[in-house]
Amino acid sequence: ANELRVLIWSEYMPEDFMDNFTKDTGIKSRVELYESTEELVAKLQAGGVKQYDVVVPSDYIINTMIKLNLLQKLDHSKLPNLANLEDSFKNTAYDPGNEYTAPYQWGTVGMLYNKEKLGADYVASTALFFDPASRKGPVVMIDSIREMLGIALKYMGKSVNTIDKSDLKALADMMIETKSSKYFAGFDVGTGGRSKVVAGTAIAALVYNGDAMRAVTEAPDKFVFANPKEGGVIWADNMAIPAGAPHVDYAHTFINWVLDANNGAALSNWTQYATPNKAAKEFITPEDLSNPAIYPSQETMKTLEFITDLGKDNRYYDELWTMIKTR
Amino acid sequence: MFKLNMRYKILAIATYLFLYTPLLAVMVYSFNKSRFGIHWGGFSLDWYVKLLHDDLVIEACINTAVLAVVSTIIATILGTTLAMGLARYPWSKKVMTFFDINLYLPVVTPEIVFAGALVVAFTCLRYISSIFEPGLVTMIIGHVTFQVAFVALVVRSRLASFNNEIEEASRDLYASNWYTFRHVLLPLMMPGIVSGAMLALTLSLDDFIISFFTAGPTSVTLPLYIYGEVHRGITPKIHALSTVGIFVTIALVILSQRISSKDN
Amino acid sequence: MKIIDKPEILYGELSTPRKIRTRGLLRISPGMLWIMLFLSIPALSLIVISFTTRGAYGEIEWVFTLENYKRLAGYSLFGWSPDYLKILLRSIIAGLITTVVCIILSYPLAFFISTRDKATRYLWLTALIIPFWTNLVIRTYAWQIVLAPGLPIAKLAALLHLVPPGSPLYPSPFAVYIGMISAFLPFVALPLYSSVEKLDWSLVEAANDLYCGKWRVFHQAILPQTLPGLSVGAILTFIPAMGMFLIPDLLGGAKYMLVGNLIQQQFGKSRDWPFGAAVSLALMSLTLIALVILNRKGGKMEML
Amino acid sequence: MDYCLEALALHKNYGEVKALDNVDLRINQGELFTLLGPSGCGKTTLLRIIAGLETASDGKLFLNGKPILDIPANKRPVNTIFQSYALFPHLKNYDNIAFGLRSQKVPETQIAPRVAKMLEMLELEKFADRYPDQLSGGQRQRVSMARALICEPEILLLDEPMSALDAKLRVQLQEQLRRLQLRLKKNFILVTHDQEEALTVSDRIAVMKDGHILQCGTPSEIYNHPNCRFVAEFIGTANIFDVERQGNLLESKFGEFVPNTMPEWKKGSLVIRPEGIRLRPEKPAQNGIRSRVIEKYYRGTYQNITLETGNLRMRTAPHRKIEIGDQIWVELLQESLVTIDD
Amino acid sequence: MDYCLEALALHKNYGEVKALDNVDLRINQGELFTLLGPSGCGKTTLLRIIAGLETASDGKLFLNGKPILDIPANKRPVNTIFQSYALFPHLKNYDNIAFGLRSQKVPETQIAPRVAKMLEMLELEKFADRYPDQLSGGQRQRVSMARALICEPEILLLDEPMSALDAKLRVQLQEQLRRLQLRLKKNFILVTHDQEEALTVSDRIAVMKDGHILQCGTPSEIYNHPNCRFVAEFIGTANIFDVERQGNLLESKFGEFVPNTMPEWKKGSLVIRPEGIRLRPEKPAQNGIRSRVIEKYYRGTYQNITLETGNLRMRTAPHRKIEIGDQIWVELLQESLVTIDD
Ligand SMILES: Nc1ncnc2c1ncn2[C@@H]1O[C@H](COP(=O)(O)OP(=O)(O)OP(=O)(O)O)[C@@H](O)[C@H]1O
Ligand SMILES: Nc1ncnc2c1ncn2[C@@H]1O[C@H](COP(=O)(O)OP(=O)(O)OP(=O)(O)O)[C@@H](O)[C@H]1O
Ligand SMILES: NCCCCNCCCN
Ligand SMILES: [Mg+2]
Ligand SMILES: [Mg+2]
Repeated sequence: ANELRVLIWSEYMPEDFMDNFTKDTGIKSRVELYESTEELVAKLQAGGVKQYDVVVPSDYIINTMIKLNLLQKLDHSKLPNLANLEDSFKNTAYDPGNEYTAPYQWGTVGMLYNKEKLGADYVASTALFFDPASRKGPVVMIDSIREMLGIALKYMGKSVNTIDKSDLKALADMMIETKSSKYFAGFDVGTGGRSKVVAGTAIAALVYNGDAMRAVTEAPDKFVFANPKEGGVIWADNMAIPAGAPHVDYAHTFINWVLDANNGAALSNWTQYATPNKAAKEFITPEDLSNPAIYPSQETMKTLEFITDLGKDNRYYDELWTMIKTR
Repeated sequence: MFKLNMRYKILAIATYLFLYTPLLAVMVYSFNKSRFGIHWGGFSLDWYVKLLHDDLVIEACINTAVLAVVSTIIATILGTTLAMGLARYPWSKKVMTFFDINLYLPVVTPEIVFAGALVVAFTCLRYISSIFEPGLVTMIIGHVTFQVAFVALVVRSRLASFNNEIEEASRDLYASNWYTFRHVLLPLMMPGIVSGAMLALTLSLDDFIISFFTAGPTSVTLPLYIYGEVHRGITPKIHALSTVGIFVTIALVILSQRISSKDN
Repeated sequence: MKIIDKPEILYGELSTPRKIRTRGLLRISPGMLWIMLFLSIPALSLIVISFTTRGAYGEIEWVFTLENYKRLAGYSLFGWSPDYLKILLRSIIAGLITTVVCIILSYPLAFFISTRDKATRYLWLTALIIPFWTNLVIRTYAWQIVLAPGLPIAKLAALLHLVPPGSPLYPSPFAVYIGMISAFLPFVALPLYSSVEKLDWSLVEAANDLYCGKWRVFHQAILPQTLPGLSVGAILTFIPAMGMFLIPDLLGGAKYMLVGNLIQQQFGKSRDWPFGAAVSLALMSLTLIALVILNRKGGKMEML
Repeated sequence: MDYCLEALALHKNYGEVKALDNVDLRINQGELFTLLGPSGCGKTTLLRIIAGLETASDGKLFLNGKPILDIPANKRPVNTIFQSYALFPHLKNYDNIAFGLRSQKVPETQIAPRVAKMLEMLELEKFADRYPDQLSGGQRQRVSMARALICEPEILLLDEPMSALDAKLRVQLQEQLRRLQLRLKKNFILVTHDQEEALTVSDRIAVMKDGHILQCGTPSEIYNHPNCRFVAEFIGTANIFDVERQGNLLESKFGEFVPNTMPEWKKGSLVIRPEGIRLRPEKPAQNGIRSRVIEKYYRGTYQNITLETGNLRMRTAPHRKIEIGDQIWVELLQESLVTIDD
Repeated sequence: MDYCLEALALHKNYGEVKALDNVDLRINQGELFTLLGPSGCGKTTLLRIIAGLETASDGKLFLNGKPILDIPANKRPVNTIFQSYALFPHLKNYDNIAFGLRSQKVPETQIAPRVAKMLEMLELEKFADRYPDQLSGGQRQRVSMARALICEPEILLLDEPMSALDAKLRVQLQEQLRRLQLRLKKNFILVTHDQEEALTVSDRIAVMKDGHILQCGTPSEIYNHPNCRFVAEFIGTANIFDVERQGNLLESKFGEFVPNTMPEWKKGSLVIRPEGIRLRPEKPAQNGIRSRVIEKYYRGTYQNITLETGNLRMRTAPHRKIEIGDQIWVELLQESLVTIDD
């Protein structure tokens, strides 16, 4: 069918977002969802590369996707709104000069927890997960390889991108111990962990900040999102066009449309993720702008780390993950 | 006659309860007002209303039905001719073994391995033609691949159950090949064909894995949709959808029993 | 096959062997080629893939190696640990336990149904088929509700100090088994029922007549007669249970992964086809071994 | 008073159906007793009650003077040979035969010689290592017999043991059964609906119908002196006419007959077996009928001839050459005429 | 030369097995011809070749003088009644009967009266609307007969049509079959391994063994004058002794016998049917044997008595009262003695 096909994370745009896009451009659209970066790549590799027009991969996976010939270059002439971006997002480490991607949203991986269960003055710490003595109730961890392991490495005081074998071995041991704890309530995708905390099935979960914030906004006296004091993962999601996209024109139109100041603000106001769009900032809900859970403070920023592509060494994390899950 | 010990009777009924508890839970919670968890927030039909207005759900329903019906029709035709070819010709032992292995392979291959094999197959075939891009076509192909074997096995055993004399009697009574096929073989095979088709339909409706690995953006089916939603946190909308699914199943079961009891 | 083409009569038709074979091949080809193209040949190609190498980014590199099998045997980047062997073993155990429990529950069920009178028997049977036909995704996630904290079962478990209060009973091995048993029970109960229905009661009477106690009656007169249904049920349960992906995924989380999940992960997120192929072949081999054993125990493939 | 088995006023109801209706039965020591009757008359039911496989609704049952209705099947010294033989298909014949001893926990050292003896007695040595489905019907029957006899039951019950066999084999096995019983001097109760079988092998026969026992006696009593029309018709071929007593003649629409002994009644039936009928060249002194041959079948050892006498057809088995259409004289031998009160 | 069917040197091999081995057969117009023989002798094979359901390996086959081996089954004016009846289970009896006409595209208006006639002739009117599985065995056989006869075949082939029925029904249907054939004056070829059936219904019988025809003749020819030991033993009960010719006596180890006509040979066999044997109060003039009764069975219409004479056992069916152990005189009637060259 003649429509724009977007493959994107779940709960990553307001409900009327695509309708507005259609209203503005006359282009019909269809949205399909995924829950993790790896799932996205697997989907594209399994034939999706010719099925979708826009995908929203995260920073560290972009290099992999380029290497696998899954992405095509952007035609900047069709993207005047690239100018709206923050300067830091015009020249990122993972895609200098926005050759393949344009940023969508950015955020962190942190803790959503139930204040009623943990106390009002609880200071978010991943010890709740990893330290046997600090465990207090069922917790959900995030089903995302690099981010989950990254957070665990941060708890250990290591870099999220380490390839030191002994560090990794220790990481595995810690994860396996955590997993075998009676408080471990499973690995869930971000929204899934969020739902479990909201449903009362778990007292805390490792989730993406925006997903958590929407729950927090609904019940601010019950739920809190915070970046753990040990540090966490920061990330940016980016719009990109698969190599075999059937409607490259629509894709550019869409990306440009998202980069529009108003649309960008509408997006972030709903998702409650941070916007990379400088021009949009003025339309962003002021409370969000000042919310450290969405726009972390400078000090917090120092504790956060970007995940990077490790090339051949990605394999360590893959095998480690398989090992942890299967134990 | 034989009388069943009370203890076993209770155990049997408890087993039924065990089978139905989850289904009942789904039904009950489909009327729950509150969005998350098992906290009962009051009775509500909202979720059913929401279903009706969800284009994705409706599309998933249509996809599920199209996939099941189309694959069943193809598999029934292929499976029936295959069964006739197998049962009605004196294949040598070696040839027959080869056929049998292929026929039983879809039956005994673990689904997940089957799915892996299909992923490999389609990845290669995609170089040949774009119809193998993920989507309804590949899903149908995947489903037919296991359905056809089941249909063929059921029809073949049906064919084996009536002896050659029936067919000889038909020739003896001046019937040509076509007349024999149309008026003797086909009607006699019919119960087998119908139950084979029913089995194929069930298998298609019950499948998740094969669909999971072969679906494309426009071919999401109900099980896939539900699976995705379950990972994001179950909501009463999913319960409502599942409840509808359960009732469709009940209707199908009753319908198929009607058909098969007529056949006998 | 050499064919002397002289008139021959088959099923009453005067024809020649060649004509008949041509017609037979014509009928067999579409279905057979379909299966071969989409299953047999790809399954064979898994063997080849299992010897290739995963590239840095998840592509297949045509460098042939035994690496994947070594990894399967436990040699990982972090030294030897028999994780994958354990997972295979765990899958076998899961298949076995599921099968055995289903069999134990199916006997009373089958006898219960077969002793109902004609009119209600049909209803009970239908009641057994309905869950059997309901999609597995629905049946499985439904347990997530039943096992949720705050509902009686979880409360009871908490009361018994089996789980911390407020915890769900899933993900856990227990939840996986609950899910597996409820999913496969009808697969055993239905064939067993058809065996029980055909049961020659005179053998039971003969056993009674020949001074047997209860257990001996079951063992000598009922078990052998129901063995055909039982082995069909066992095949229909053990093999898919061993390779099950969905139930451990939804109810086991990472706490009770089976080989099916491992394979899914390789073809999915890990994008490691070569290793996925190796694990698939391991599972396939286990399946074939199980089939051979069950076949010997009296199961007939024809009854599937 | 030393009946082997005694049943008093046995009743068995299945819902509305009275399968057994006040059955009295006395079986002597060491006899081969046969229950004979049409399908559904309650033979199997009676046998199963004796075996303990079915409860009685009412009545008493004594085995060697002791009441046994309360003893479960697996404790009664009674064994059954089932119609289908009910051999355990998964056991070799040896193990089938040893089955009853093993379930009684008889030590294996004692079992072996007893099985060997049985195998020998029933000429089954060659088949000990085979499975039942590798035997012919007759061999299976013998295994089933061995399996029951090895337990040395007080009574051996046989429920239509030959009905599944073909005619030739049936005759052979009937003879074998009889010889075996004579040799063992055991009690056998045989159920059958085959009249010839009953006449051939039994010491005594009980003829049953609708849950009742109609007549009980030796084969020749039952054959030659049926006590009612049903028994006369059920056993062998019988010609039966309605007759009315006129002085010391019995009058029928085919003529007047003089029976051996005059009955009490006024209206009744006269029964005559085919072999009580003789063809005569001319009118016999008494009990003669003149008739025309309308059908004949050659049956090897004899011809079956159907005569037409008004509406009445009779069968006779003569050796003379007769053609269809011949007019012949027939005599009903006086000593063969049996009178029956309806 | 107006044979209805003529087979010349027919052969049929299944691999090594010679199912038919040089069979010659001539069947006259309008006769009920029976193929009789033990299991596996090739009866069915011969019938199927006639029907066109099997090819012959060699030989010729003529129907009313025309060769038919190259004509496919659905073009031969021959119909078969299969042992299992092979009724189409999905068709009502009416449609089963109409099948042959419909497949020949006879207009429906002609079919209806013909089916009606058939239904009437075979007394099946009531069952027209039922399905075959709602009929008893005998009724099914009649439907199958109607289905074949409606096509007015030159020859009706019947492959053991009674073997699935119980004894009583079998006798009834044999008579019915014979009457029908006499009425229609059609050619019937009947296959059976039941000797009594063959003797009862046939005009002529061919006795087969191992793919050969041993003897062909009327029932009484075959019964009374078997041409070989096999035929004598296969049909009816026969006593057979080895004898040696000594002048005009035939000598056996039981004594000397005088046959009707002296055989050519020196050593051979003497055959006598049970009904050719008479009990005598004292030594008969010739062909007498003295012997002791060792077994007797009461069989309703007659007693079966086994005599012991050395190793030889004979059966006879007398009416006199005899007890086991009695010493008796027996005469072998001269006219019943048949001599056979082995
Ligand atoms: N379990 C049962 N429930 C109801 N009626 C029964 C049952 N068993 C037997 N009957 C009825 O009881 C009557 C006697 O049955 P039984 O089996 O004793 O007959 P039978 O003389 O052995 O007949 P057959 O020669 O056919 O075996 C029949 O009318 C039968 O229908
Ligand atoms: N299709 C076949 N292949 C091989 N051998 C066959 C086949 N059909 C028949 N035979 C053999 O041919 C011989 C004659 O078989 P046929 O069926 O004609 O016997 P029959 O006289 O009809 O026996 P029955 O009374 O048992 O039906 C047998 O030895 C049989 O084993
Ligand atoms: N529900 C939307 C979640 C989007 C989160 N993206 C995170 C990417 C981290 N790699
Ligand atoms: Mg009975
Ligand atoms: Mg035959």
